[in-house]
Amino acid sequence: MTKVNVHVTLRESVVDPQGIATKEALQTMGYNEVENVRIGKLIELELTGSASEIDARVKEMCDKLLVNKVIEDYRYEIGEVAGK
Amino acid sequence: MTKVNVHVTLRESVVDPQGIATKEALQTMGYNEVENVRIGKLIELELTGSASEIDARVKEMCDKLLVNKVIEDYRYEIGEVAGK
Amino acid sequence: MSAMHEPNAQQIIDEKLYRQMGMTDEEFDRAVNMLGRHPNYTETGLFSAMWSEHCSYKSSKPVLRKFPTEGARVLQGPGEGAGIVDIGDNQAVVFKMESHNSPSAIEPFIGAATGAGGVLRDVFSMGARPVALVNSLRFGDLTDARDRYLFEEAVAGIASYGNTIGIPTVAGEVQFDNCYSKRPLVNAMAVGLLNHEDIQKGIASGVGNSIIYAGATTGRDGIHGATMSSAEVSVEKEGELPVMQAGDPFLEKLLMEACLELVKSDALIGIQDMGAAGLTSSAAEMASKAGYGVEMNLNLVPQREEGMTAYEMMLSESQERMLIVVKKGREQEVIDLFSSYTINAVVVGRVTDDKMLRLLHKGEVVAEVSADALAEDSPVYDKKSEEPAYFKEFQAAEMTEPVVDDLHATLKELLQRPTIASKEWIYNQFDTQARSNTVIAPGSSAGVIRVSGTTKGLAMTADCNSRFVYLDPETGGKIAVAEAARNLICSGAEPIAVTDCLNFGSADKPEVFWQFEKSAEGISEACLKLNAPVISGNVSLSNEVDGVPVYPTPTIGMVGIVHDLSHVTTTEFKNAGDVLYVIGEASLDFGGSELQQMTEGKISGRAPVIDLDVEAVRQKELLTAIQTGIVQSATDLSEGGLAVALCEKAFGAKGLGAGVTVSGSPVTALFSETQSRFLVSVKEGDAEAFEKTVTDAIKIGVVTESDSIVINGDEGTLIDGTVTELHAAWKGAIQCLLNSEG
Amino acid sequence: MKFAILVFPGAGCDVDLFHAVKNVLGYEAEYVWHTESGLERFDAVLIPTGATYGDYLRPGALAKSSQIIDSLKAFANSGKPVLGVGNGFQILAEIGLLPGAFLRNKGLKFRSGNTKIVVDNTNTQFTADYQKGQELTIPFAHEFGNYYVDEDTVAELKQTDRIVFTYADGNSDGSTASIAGVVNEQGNVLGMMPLPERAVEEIIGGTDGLPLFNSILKNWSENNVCHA
Ligand SMILES: Nc1ncnc2c1ncn2[C@@H]1O[C@H](COP(=O)(O)OP(=O)(O)O)[C@@H](O)[C@H]1O
Ligand SMILES: [Mg+2]
Repeated sequence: MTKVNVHVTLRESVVDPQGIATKEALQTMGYNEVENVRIGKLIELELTGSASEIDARVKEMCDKLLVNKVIEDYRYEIGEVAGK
Repeated sequence: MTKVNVHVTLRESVVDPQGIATKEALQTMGYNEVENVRIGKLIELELTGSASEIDARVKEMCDKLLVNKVIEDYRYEIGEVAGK
Repeated sequence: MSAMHEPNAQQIIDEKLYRQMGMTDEEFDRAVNMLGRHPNYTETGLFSAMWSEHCSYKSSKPVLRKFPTEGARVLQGPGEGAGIVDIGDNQAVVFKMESHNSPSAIEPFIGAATGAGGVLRDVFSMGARPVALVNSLRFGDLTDARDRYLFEEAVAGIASYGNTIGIPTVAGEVQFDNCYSKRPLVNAMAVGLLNHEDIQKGIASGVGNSIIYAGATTGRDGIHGATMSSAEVSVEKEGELPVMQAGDPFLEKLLMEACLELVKSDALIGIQDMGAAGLTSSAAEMASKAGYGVEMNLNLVPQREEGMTAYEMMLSESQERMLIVVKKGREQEVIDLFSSYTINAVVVGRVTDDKMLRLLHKGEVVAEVSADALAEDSPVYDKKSEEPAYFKEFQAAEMTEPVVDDLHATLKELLQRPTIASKEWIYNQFDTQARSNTVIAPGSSAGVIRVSGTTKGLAMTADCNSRFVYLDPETGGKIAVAEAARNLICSGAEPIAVTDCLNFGSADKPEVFWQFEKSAEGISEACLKLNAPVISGNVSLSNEVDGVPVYPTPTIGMVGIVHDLSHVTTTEFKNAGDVLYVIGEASLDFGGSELQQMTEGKISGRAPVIDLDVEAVRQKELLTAIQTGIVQSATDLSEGGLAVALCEKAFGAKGLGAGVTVSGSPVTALFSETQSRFLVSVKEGDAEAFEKTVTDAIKIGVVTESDSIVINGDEGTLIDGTVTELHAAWKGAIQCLLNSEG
Repeated sequence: MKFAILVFPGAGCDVDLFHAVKNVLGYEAEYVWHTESGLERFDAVLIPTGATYGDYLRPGALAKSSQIIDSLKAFANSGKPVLGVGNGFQILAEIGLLPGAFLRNKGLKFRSGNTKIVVDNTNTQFTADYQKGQELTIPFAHEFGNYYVDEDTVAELKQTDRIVFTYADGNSDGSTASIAGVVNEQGNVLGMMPLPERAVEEIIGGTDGLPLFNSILKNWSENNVCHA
């Protein structure tokens, strides 16, 4: 089994109201060192299949379903074989 | 400026309805190799302040606000100094 | 693009760069003439945005002038953020409908959400507290995956914005037809209430008064949204994705509360939201309307991104921003007011007496253009209009009845058509009861909210059967208005005014422009006849996919007054034993009907005839009967005709059925979409009084205790089904379609 | 008896509670803005629904940064009644006054309408006016109505009789043990996802929520007879 972590983030020029509100809350709580917060998604996939294919297949899944490219960017890491 | 990526995931014992729906959608699209999908959050922080303090401060932010430990786990990576 | 790389005036001419901004050569020449010199890049941007169809109505103005806009109750007609109508007791209702079609075709969730957000700002910038949302939606028939995605996401987007800001959605409509495949229509309507003394306008007057910018920061999002929404969208070539302007309902809620507090202050001179063409349109329009000028220093504009140019700032369509004019010397108290809601507000300029829109950036004057030239003196086109060939053909066609072999199966299939099926899948996602004023939530003919502190209510609805409009724009326009009024009447309300959203294909096509003109004529006539002037609206042209226009869809949003909440009436049956009446007889009206589309796969022929005199009389009589308290339930007959309306009445919570008898051709009696008809239940003891009040009422049967719908014809039973079976088919149909593959 | 209605930024439905308590029931009610502190002058605190802070990060989470939270905790510890409905319940869970947390509805979509709930415990100051086992029809509206508590906590909640309402119609959105409302150990803090304040008038939502507010009042009158 292979584990893939897909990091989905909002494109830079898209406003992130969640991030802004979270930043403000952190600042109110005294964390004034926080300059910026952006909130994205972390999609963890567990896949069977040959390691050689995984890269292309995951890219396809991202493009077709997991990521909305109008507003989001993504990157992923193909991880270790999950040990169980 | 330091960049910290906080990965927030649902705890293992918690059912992830969104993850299940996404897995099913991927399988319907023919990605039968997908065994499991979990959807979490990726919180990207940009912080000022001394590197030595950051670790402890981020942990505090997670515990106090960013993460709800009843349902979520987290880990974070303190990243490179953002170049701008 | 940074200022350094911005093309200069000569390059703009040489390379005809204005064309990329949607301006024609003639329009550019006109701008040059008005300016008396060649515009720089920023100025060209100002002209192109303000002279886009979306902001200037340059193609539609001559047609819109025909709408009746006056009436005893009208306090503010078209021209401001929203229209205002008096409802007595020193209160007024404020409403407006807006399209968000292009953004919704690209990113449906955000597109639909910001549509709701924008129209809410239109309403609260008039000084009114928004009390309800309504929407009108059009999608392909859900057999295509992209259409299912667009539909699901657009609904979720509207829900997200409305639910988060805490304003109930109480009514709406949706039609599914493949003419909207990949080109959905998303129209949002907001309704607000205010006291007369709180009415605000978007004006910038009084030399030396300050211009305050309040709300979200300005980013590079939505630049040229106004021109984009006036053009056909070709979906997604990678790398060319426009930057969507995402919405922030949380910020809007704070902004709304701050603005509603501000309208009570005498420091306020004028207020307008930054909608299409953002800072440009709000500044130019406020100056032009007041007959003053505005000077702004763009360095002071709160910016989200680094290195923004004047051009980018002026054309950004970042959401949740307001432009406010306050009395000189009173700036700080206004800034403090906003800051108490954690909203950023800053002085960015002042009112001048020279009628110019002057922009400073980095110590230089970067634009200096007459405000009137931008806001008032846009070109106006008399577009070519031509009757399309199909129209003659359809008018000449012989009227026929669709071929049906199994009446029961046909009824069931009709109930599963997404346009007719239960819309629960949609409105269950909306908080329909927020603010505790919703008397009728979605599911009946119109939504009704109470006007707190009074015994009155406001009813609202959106309607347009675009198939009829396509077959015969003038008739279809009349029907849209009449149907909206019927939905209000059936709920116990007197219609008082109309907002509209005119969704059409490209006005450069003479056939499309003809549809536009003709439907506007029909709308005007019906509004006059039914006493409901047009007080606000919106035009959306260029709704096309691959050069094919969508059906002409002039959506009518209508608001009515329920004079006493005890008049509120709903669709569903109330008691077994009640007598059932149909008002008006069926005739051979299948052109554009749901049955025709279903059986033939396309529409053709003549749209149903509508006689507005008959319509007005029936509406008046039915409302009188309702107000006398002798009507238990009422609904109008629309898609699917009598049989479908009868089922919908039985699908209420009470578990009642019906037994009725009809005469004439079974298919016509059951499914014809003849206009100006209603289905009403009345207590037996009130039957006589009802017949006296409503001239064209025909007794057809009774409400029964049973789980059955029985319709008898001249020669025996036509339909004999269980409510349970039919209800299940109707209720689950949309979910079923969404589960399908392909 | 005097009710405080807490107002956090972005809350939309503070007006619903205010209307129910003040206009329909005729009690004294006052809005308290999130930047205030000190709730001692009130006899009960109500936390409305609506999307405070836009429901961003997690519903109810950002309210943790509000100044009023310390006063709210102190008020709850003093034993006076605190009721959180919808988003108010989510806030109470986030700040730890009630157990559990909220996940997205099992169906993944926002849902609203009427739901049927059963009164499981009439032994609280919020439910004394109901019958045990009584079925109520109450409006609801939420996207994160899927209440989660772990197994041990459910067992404890059951054992200590702290589950006050459960969903009767299978419309639980995935909530553990169909829980619709719980109280804290002391029994003075109630959180529930259905919205009783929207069920206090026949013309709007029915009247099944009335006894809840009346129970609070009755309990207060019994304990404050000498000041009355
Ligand atoms: N998009 C929508 N949003 C909210 N409510 C809707 C929507 N579409 C339909 N509804 C509601 O569903 C019910 C049925 O709609 P519809 O079939 O269009 O009614 P009618 O034929 O009487 O105009 C109405 O109460 C309407 O308000
Ligand atoms: Mg109707």
